[in-house]
Formats: sequence, C-alpha cells, structure tokens
Amino acid sequence: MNFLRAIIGQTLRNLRRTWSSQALTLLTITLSVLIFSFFFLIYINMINAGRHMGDNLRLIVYLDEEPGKPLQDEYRRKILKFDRVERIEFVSSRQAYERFRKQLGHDQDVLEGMPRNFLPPSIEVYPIRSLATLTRIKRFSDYLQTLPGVLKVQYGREWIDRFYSFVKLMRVVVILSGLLLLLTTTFMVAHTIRLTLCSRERELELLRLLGASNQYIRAPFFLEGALQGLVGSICGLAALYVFFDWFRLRFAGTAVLNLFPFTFFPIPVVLTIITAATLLCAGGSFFSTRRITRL
Amino acid sequence: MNFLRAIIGQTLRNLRRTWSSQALTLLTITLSVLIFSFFFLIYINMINAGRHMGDNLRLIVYLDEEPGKPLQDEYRRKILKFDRVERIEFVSSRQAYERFRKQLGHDQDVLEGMPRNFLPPSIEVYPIRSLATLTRIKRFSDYLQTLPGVLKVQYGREWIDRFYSFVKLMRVVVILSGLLLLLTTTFMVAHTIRLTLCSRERELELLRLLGASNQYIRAPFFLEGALQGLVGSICGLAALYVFFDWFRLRFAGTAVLNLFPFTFFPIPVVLTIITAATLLCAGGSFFSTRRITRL
Amino acid sequence: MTANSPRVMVELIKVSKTYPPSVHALQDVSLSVRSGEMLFLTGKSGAGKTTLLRLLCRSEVPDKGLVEVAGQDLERISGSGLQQLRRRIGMAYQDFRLLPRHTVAQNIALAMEVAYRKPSFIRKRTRELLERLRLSDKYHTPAGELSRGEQQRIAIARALANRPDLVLADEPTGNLDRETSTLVMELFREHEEQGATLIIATHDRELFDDGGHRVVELRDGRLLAPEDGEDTGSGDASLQSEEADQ
Amino acid sequence: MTANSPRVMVELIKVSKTYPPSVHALQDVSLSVRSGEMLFLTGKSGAGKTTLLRLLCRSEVPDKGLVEVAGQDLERISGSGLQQLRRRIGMAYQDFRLLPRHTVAQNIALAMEVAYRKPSFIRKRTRELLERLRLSDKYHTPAGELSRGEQQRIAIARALANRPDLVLADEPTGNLDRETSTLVMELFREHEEQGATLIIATHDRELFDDGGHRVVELRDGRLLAPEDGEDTGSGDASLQSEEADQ
Ligand SMILES: Nc1ncnc2c1ncn2[C@@H]1O[C@H](COP(=O)(O)OP(=O)(O)OP(=O)(O)O)[C@@H](O)[C@H]1O
Ligand SMILES: Nc1ncnc2c1ncn2[C@@H]1O[C@H](COP(=O)(O)OP(=O)(O)OP(=O)(O)O)[C@@H](O)[C@H]1O
Ligand SMILES: [Mg+2]
Ligand SMILES: [Mg+2]
Repeated sequence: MNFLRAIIGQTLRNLRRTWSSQALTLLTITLSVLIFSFFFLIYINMINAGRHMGDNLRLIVYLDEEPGKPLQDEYRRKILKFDRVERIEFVSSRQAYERFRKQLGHDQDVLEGMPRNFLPPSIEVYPIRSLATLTRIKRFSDYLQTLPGVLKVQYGREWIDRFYSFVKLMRVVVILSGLLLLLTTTFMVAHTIRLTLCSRERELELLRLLGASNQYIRAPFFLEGALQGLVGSICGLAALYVFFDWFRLRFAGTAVLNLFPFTFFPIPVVLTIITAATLLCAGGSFFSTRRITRL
Repeated sequence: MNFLRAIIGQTLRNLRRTWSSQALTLLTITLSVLIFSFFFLIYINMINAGRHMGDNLRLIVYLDEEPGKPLQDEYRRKILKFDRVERIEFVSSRQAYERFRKQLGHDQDVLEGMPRNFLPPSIEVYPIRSLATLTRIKRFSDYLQTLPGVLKVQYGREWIDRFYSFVKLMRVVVILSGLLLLLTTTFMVAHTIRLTLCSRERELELLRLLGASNQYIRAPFFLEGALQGLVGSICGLAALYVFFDWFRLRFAGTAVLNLFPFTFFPIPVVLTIITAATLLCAGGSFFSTRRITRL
Repeated sequence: MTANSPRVMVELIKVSKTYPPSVHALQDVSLSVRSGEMLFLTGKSGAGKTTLLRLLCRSEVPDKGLVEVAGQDLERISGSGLQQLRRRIGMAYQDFRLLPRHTVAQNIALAMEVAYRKPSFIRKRTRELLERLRLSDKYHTPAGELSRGEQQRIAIARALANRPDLVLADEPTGNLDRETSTLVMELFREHEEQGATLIIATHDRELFDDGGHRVVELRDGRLLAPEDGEDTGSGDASLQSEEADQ
Repeated sequence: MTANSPRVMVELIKVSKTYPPSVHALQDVSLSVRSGEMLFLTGKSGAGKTTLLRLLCRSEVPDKGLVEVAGQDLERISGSGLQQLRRRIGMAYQDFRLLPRHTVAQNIALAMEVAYRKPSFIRKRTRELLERLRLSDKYHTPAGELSRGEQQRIAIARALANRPDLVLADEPTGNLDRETSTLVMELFREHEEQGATLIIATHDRELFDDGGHRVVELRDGRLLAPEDGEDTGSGDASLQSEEADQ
C-alpha cells in the first residue's frame, strides 16, 4: 500500500516537475513512431502495388492445335506439377483474333478479309504474384517449352526484368532510409535518455544514499517510460493517419490511385506498433537505470 | 595576440575536455547531412528519371495529305507560335507503314497485300520535357486540332496522366519525408545544443561573473560550430557517396539503371552543401550563446 | 574497549583509503563507537574526516581493513541489506546534496519516503523539524533559493528526519552563526538522549569544548593519540603528519 | 563620512531587494566602504549577507536604491563596462562555484585568462597562491576531487588571482580549521596592505574580534546600528528583527 502510494506519488511528481523534458521525450517518441510507420506504410503499399502490377504477369504458351477437354486437363496437371500457379486460361484461335482486333483499335480495318483463325490457340499461365516467382520465371518458361504440342512460350521478359529491378531498387531505397532512420531514432532516444538521466543523476544518487530500494527508484522510470511509449505511439500513428487521409483526398480520382491502391495499417498492426512502442520505452527507461542501482 | 591565444587555447581545451559530447554532436551533424542529401539525391534523380521517361512524350498530328516543303515550314511556324517545343518530325505514310510493321513483330505477315500508304501521314511534336508542359498538353492538343488539314491529334493521354500523377505522388512523398526529417534534424540539433549548453551552463555563467568579454565567451563556440559543421558535412557526404557507389554497383547492368540514370551531385552542389552546413553550425552555436551573454 | 561496551555501533579496524593516484586519505584507522555515543571528529582541512564518514555509509569502499556498522561488515553486505542499513543512517553532507528544484518539504520528506513512511507521519515530522530549525516559513520554497546556512539546516533536518540509529554530520555548522549552531546542537543532543549514535565531523572547537563527549582527531589520514584514553590511533601519527606537511 | 573619505570604493544608498514572492532580503541598506578598507559583514543565517555581496558584482539587481562600485552606478553601466569592472572585483562565493572537471590550476587561471593575462604570469601567480594556501600538491587535481576545505581555498585563490581592487569573500572560512583560516586571513591582510578593498561576510567572530577593522551587522535585511559610528542603518532595525523572529 505505502509502496504503491509512494511510487505513484513520485511518478506524478516527476511528471509535473520535469514536464518540459517530458514533453521533449514525448515529441521524440511521436516523431520516431511517425517516421517508422511512415516508411513501413510506404513499404507495405509498395508491395501491394507490386502485386497489383503483377496482374499483367502471364506466360503465353502457343500451341500448334486447339486442345480438347482431356488434353486441357493434361496440360493443367503438368503445369501444376511444376509450380503452384494462380490461374490457367485457355485461349482459342477465335478469342485471340478478337483480342488482337481490340488491341489494334482504330486501325482494326487492316484485319478485314483475314481468316478468323490465323492466330494460334494458346494457354495463358498466371504465376503466383510474388518476387520469388519472378526469379523463377525463366525456368518456368523453359519447362513449359518442353510440353508436347507447344510452339513457343512468350512472356513480357523486358517488362518483368524492369519491374523486378524496380522493386529491388525500391526495396534497397526503403531499407536504406529505414536503416538511416533507425540509426537516427535510436540516437535520438539514447540522447533523450541521457539528457533525462543527466538531469536526474544527482537525485538518483541521493535516493541511493538514502537507502531507497531498487523498486522505489526504478518503478517510476518504468511507469514513465510505458506512459510515454503509449501516448507517443498513439500520437505518432494519429499524425500518420491524418497525413494519410489528406494524401488520399489529394489524389482521389487520379490515375495513381488505380495504380497504387493505398491502404492504412489494419487494426492488428496498429495495436502491435503501440504495444511494441510501449514495451520498448518502458524497457528502455527501465534498463537505462541499471547503472544507477549498482551504486 | 593575447586574445587570439586565449581563444584558441580555450577552444582546444574545450574540444579535449568534452570530446565525447563533441563526438555526439559531430555524429548528429553527419547524420543530418547524410539524411538531407540522401533525400535530395533521390529527388534529383527522380526528376532526371522523369525527364528520361518523358522521351516517350509526343503528340501525333494526323494530316489528310502529305505536306510539301512550304507547308511543312508553315506548320512548324504555327506550332512554334503556340509554345517552344523540343523537336518536330514529319512522318510520311510510307514511314508510318514501316513503323507499324515493326511494331507488329512476329504478326507482321497480316500486313501482306496491304497498300503501303494505307496509314495517314503525320507530324510528331515532342514538347519540352517538363512538368509544366505536361499540364498544358491538353490545350496544346486542342490548338493543334485547329490547324488546317489536321485529321486528328493523338497523344498518350492515359500514359501522361499516369506519369504526371506518379511524379506528383513522388513529389509529395519526398516533400513529406523531407519535412519529417527536417523536423527530426532540427530537433536533434536543438537537443544537442541544449545538452552542450546545459553541461556548460555553470562554466559560462562563471565566465560571465569573472568579467569575460562577449568575444571571449562566444568565439570558441563559433570556432567549434564551424569545425563541426565542416567535418560533419564532409563525413555525411562521404558516407552518402559510399552508399551511392555501392548502390550503382549493385544495380549495374540491370534495366533499372536504363530507366533511372543515377548521378551524384555535381561538385558545386557538394561545395554548397558543405558551406551551408558550416555556416549553419557556426551560426547556430554562436546564436545559442546569446542568452548567456545577457547575464 | 570494544569488548567492554554494551553494544558497538561503528567499528573500524585498520582501515586505509587511497584515492588514485596516491592521495592517502586514511591510513590504518581503528576506531569503535558505542551505541548511543556522541563522538566528535576533528582535524585540519584535508585530514580525511569526510572520507571516514563516507566509508561508514559505503559511498566509498576502503582499500584495506574492516568497516562494521550495526554489527554488519560493509564489505559483505547484500544489496537490499545495504539499503535497509542506509535507512537507519542519517548523513548530513558537507556539500548538502539537496535537490535545488524540490521544495524544502520535499527534500526532507525524501528520506522518509524511501522508508515507505505514512504521508501523515512525513508531514508531521517535516513540520516539527522545520519548526525546530526556525525555517517554518520556507516550507514551500525550492531548496535552491535558500541561503547557504538555511540549506545546511535542511540537510541536517533530512539526516534526522527518519530518526536514524546512526547520525553522521559533516561540518554541520560551517555556514551557521553561533545562535543557529546552538539550535542544531540541541537537536543532536535530543537524538543522543533518544539513543541515537552520532558522529560529528567539525573544526569548530566551540561545539565540543563544553561537554564531556569523546573527541578524536585525524591528522593526515591517521587517528591521533586519543584525548580520553582511547586505544585507537598509532603512536607515530604526529611524526608522520609533520613529514607530510613539508 | 562618505564625503570625508579619500575615495569611496563601494556606495549603497537605501538599497532594497525582495525575492519573489515576498522575501525581503535587504531593506533600506545604506553603506559606504572606503578604498583600501577591510570590512566585516556579519549577521545570522539568512540575514542577507550574500545578497548584499551579489548586488555589488551585479549578479543580482536591487529593486530600489543606488549601488555604486568604483564610482560607477551599476544600474547604468554598459555591457563592456560591466565586464571591465567585474575583472577588477574578485568574489569568493559561499558555494565556491568551481568547475569540478577542471584542474585546480585551470580553475584559478580562469580569472586571469578572461583578463587576457600572459600565460607566464598566470602560471607564476597560480603557483604562488597555491603555495601560500598549502595546496601545491593539488595543482593538477580536478577541483571536484578535493575536500570541501580545499575547494574553499581554491575559491579564495581564484578571487585573489587577478589582484582585484575589490575583494568580496562570502564565508571564506566556513569549512576551514583555525590554522588554515589564519593562512587565508594573512593573504587577505596582505592584499589590504597593497591597497585592495575587502568585504568579508562571515559569522566567525574570531576573524574580526582581534583587529581594528570595521564590522557591520545585518539583521533580517537591515543594517544594525553601526559599532564604530557609521551613519548607516536605521534605528529600529533590532526591533524589526525581533518581530520577524516570532
Ligand atoms: N534566489 C533566491 N530566491 C529567493 N529567495 C532567496 C534567494 N536567495 C536568497 N533568498 C532568501 O533571501 C534571504 C537572504 O539570503 P542570503 O543568502 O542573502 O542570506 P545570508 O545572510 O547569506 O545567509 P547565510 O549566512 O545562511 O549564507 C534568505 O531568507 C533567503 O532564503
Ligand atoms: N574523490 C576524491 N578523489 C581524489 N582525492 C580525494 C577525493 N576526495 C577526497 N580526496 C582527497 O582526500 C583527502 C581527504 O579528503 P577529505 O574530504 O576526507 O578531507 P576532510 O577532512 O573532509 O577535509 P575538509 O575539512 O576540507 O572537508 C584530501 O587530500 C582530498 O584532496
Ligand atoms: Mg570534509
Ligand atoms: Mg550567505
């Protein structure tokens, strides 16, 4: 009882006495969470966009003749044997012709008088959209080539290469920025803790000399840290959400939003970030007092 | 003489005595310059990439008949009257046919038996590649439509919209990250100065009471700040260059490098950054002592 | 001597303390203080008085020798044992060690709070001490805004607040006038009567010239031949110190 | 009195100083000190001695009244004028204000460096002062590692280093034994003989009981009726202070 009262009393008194430095720490944590989650959000949406763009990803297997139902099943089985794919579609000569006509657009009159089946039938294979698949696409293509009755396998090699390198590039950029910011954040937090400890060193040393127990000294730091982590991360995420909302409004209706379907973190991720920040701050300020309890 | 000796002596002594906090400040400045120039570099390269991508940007003006030399000059004059453009190219029916054939690739046999001039002649207008131009492209197109003998004006509207929104998006992202980082950096530097001043407050107050002149107190801070700005910005830029080099090696030969022609800052920009950092740090630490000289 | 006394509060046996690189602050000091005794420790500036007191609350550890407080060997004591012991010791530091931003009341309360005393007890005791030291009107003043003499009294009040078994006072009247010193000494005597052991380091002869209290003198880190038949100190202490003075 | 003296170093006329919210540290204090005089300032703890000294080097400004040092009105003095004046004043603070990480020599040198003295002069003077105060062996020791009495002597050495015209010493012997106090007083007398004006705030009667120096007493912020016919102080000071004591 007396212990709890003393601890909570001391925490409240500390918060009141050192509110300016507390505000500084809070700002630091808010900024750190904001920065971290900002880049995390960009990364997540980039991955999403990658998926989205990957919709265009397919291998076209040209066949020498229209396959019947049993042959189709045979092909399907063989393809699935090599790798899991998302979708397999059979395109007849007729369907191919229609598509080509549409692609030509206002030039479609050039096709007049051509036989409707001058294009070969094909199988369109949509691999699972992941970076791992992209790296294996060459092998996949080689495998498909070996299937019986296959004339030629085509895929947007150049486009895939480009997309793949672009994603790699973005990954490096995001990871580099992330590292840089992690460095900065760690540095800032360490700085802040140092500042706090410096300004309270005399007080803590005195408490030691007066015979304060370890819990009496450290519990307020733990509470303070937890409180700051909680409030700071909530503020940071709220700020990010405001940004995000403004951002979405700003680009509402433009082509970009079709390209990148922006989404905010789902609730579990939000909760995880808040919990992690709270535990980190509480733990951090708890452990930073370890040196002192050894006096 | 005595003054200079005293000042330099004091600066050196300070640097020696507070080297750990000095190292911290140096690290802060290095990080700040690194972060700033990192994003600046990305921004610059993004703008470059935008230019590069803009190479595909053109308006195609379909004409009802092949223009003769005088008519070509007439067109050129009228187009230039509306806006400065980068290049104007006249494409005859024949040339258009050849191009279309190439585009069809392995399907070019469909063109067999078609007359070589079934496609209309056209003028290809390459606007100056800048974002400003992109915003005016619709008006440009409308203007071209009014020229005599023009059948139809075509341009990659969807593509341009996408590209334009993408650049806008990236601009917002870069500006947001920039703002966030500016906030962080400012905060860190203020933090560091606060830390330094706190730890030296008693010393400075004492100097005041001993009757030290303003120069005696402030000159060492100025020298220290300038030194730290100089060394810190050089370190930061050097670190960025190392990153950059590794980055370019990592992506050497991939399609991305064709898409984004990465370049480092030119020498004048490097010098400007260093000078600005030096002046900022010197000025910052000089002005931060203003409060003290008022005691 | 040690064997005769009813209970021994402080026991130092051949204690030496050397600060790096080679400041011999204490050399072969042996001293025992009975429970309930008031002992004065004198000596020139730099003789080692503060160092001796710091050994007793283990803010400093000796290089050699045994330090026992309340029967506990300070070298072997556990973490929580030390904390409990420290709550039974009240030290008034020579440099006060007040928290300048905290109010006078908070500074004094600190010593009682770490022992988890009840708030009502803390308030009562704080008021009582301030009353006794003529500082009632400074109750809510931040300690940093007091005059040095006032700060010194707060430091003493904090040392006594918890009614400790052992009071260590380091130069408790250095910044006080005669009249205020008397107030402080009265407080000390009262605690002595209530059974506390007090060790007071001072150079102010007026504090101990009147009474029948034991006085020991440090000279250059050695205990001098005792004034009232103590068996502590080494015979050649004065000779050694004269050499060191050169 | 002021008119008769050959030159007046310090002149206070009806000076009052109140700390917020309502601590009347000084009330209507008038005092003048001749150039070359050694003046003792006494008074109970909290009487306002330190406040008076702080007014003289303008670490504090008065609420009312005139403060003149070396003929200059401290309220009207310019920034660089104040700096020059401060270099002619040496103050030994009651709380020392040493830089704990700097060595003893650096602490003392500071006072001379701000006046742009030659390094050779600084070294010589530092050694001389440390010699006189028996601290030669602490030359390279960080000030934070000294005993309080040693720190006090360093603070005094720093105050005297620049051979100031006005020396303000606040409780200069509070942490010193009799013998060491004598060393310090000898130094002070030497500077008095060389023409310096000294104001020494102390509660140690032994410092001034022997000599024919003027002693003024503060009580609760008012100057008491002077002991040697000074025209300063108000008649009802003692009455006021008795009221305040309640
Ligand atoms: N910075 C301050 N803020 C508020 N009150 C103050 C401040 N400094 C001193 N006082 C108050 O002013 C009064 C006079 O203080 P001063 O330090 O001048 O006393 P003093 O005579 O030097 O006492 P001592 O002998 O204890 O040093 C005291 O009551 C003190 O509490
Ligand atoms: N932390 C330290 N580091 C190094 N030397 C120290 C330290 N503390 C004290 N000393 C030295 O040890 C010796 C004894 O110091 P101590 O503080 O015990 O003296 P003291 O008797 O209390 O003196 P005073 O009356 O001046 O307070 C002195 O010479 C001092 O310089
Ligand atoms: Mg001492
Ligand atoms: Mg005082």
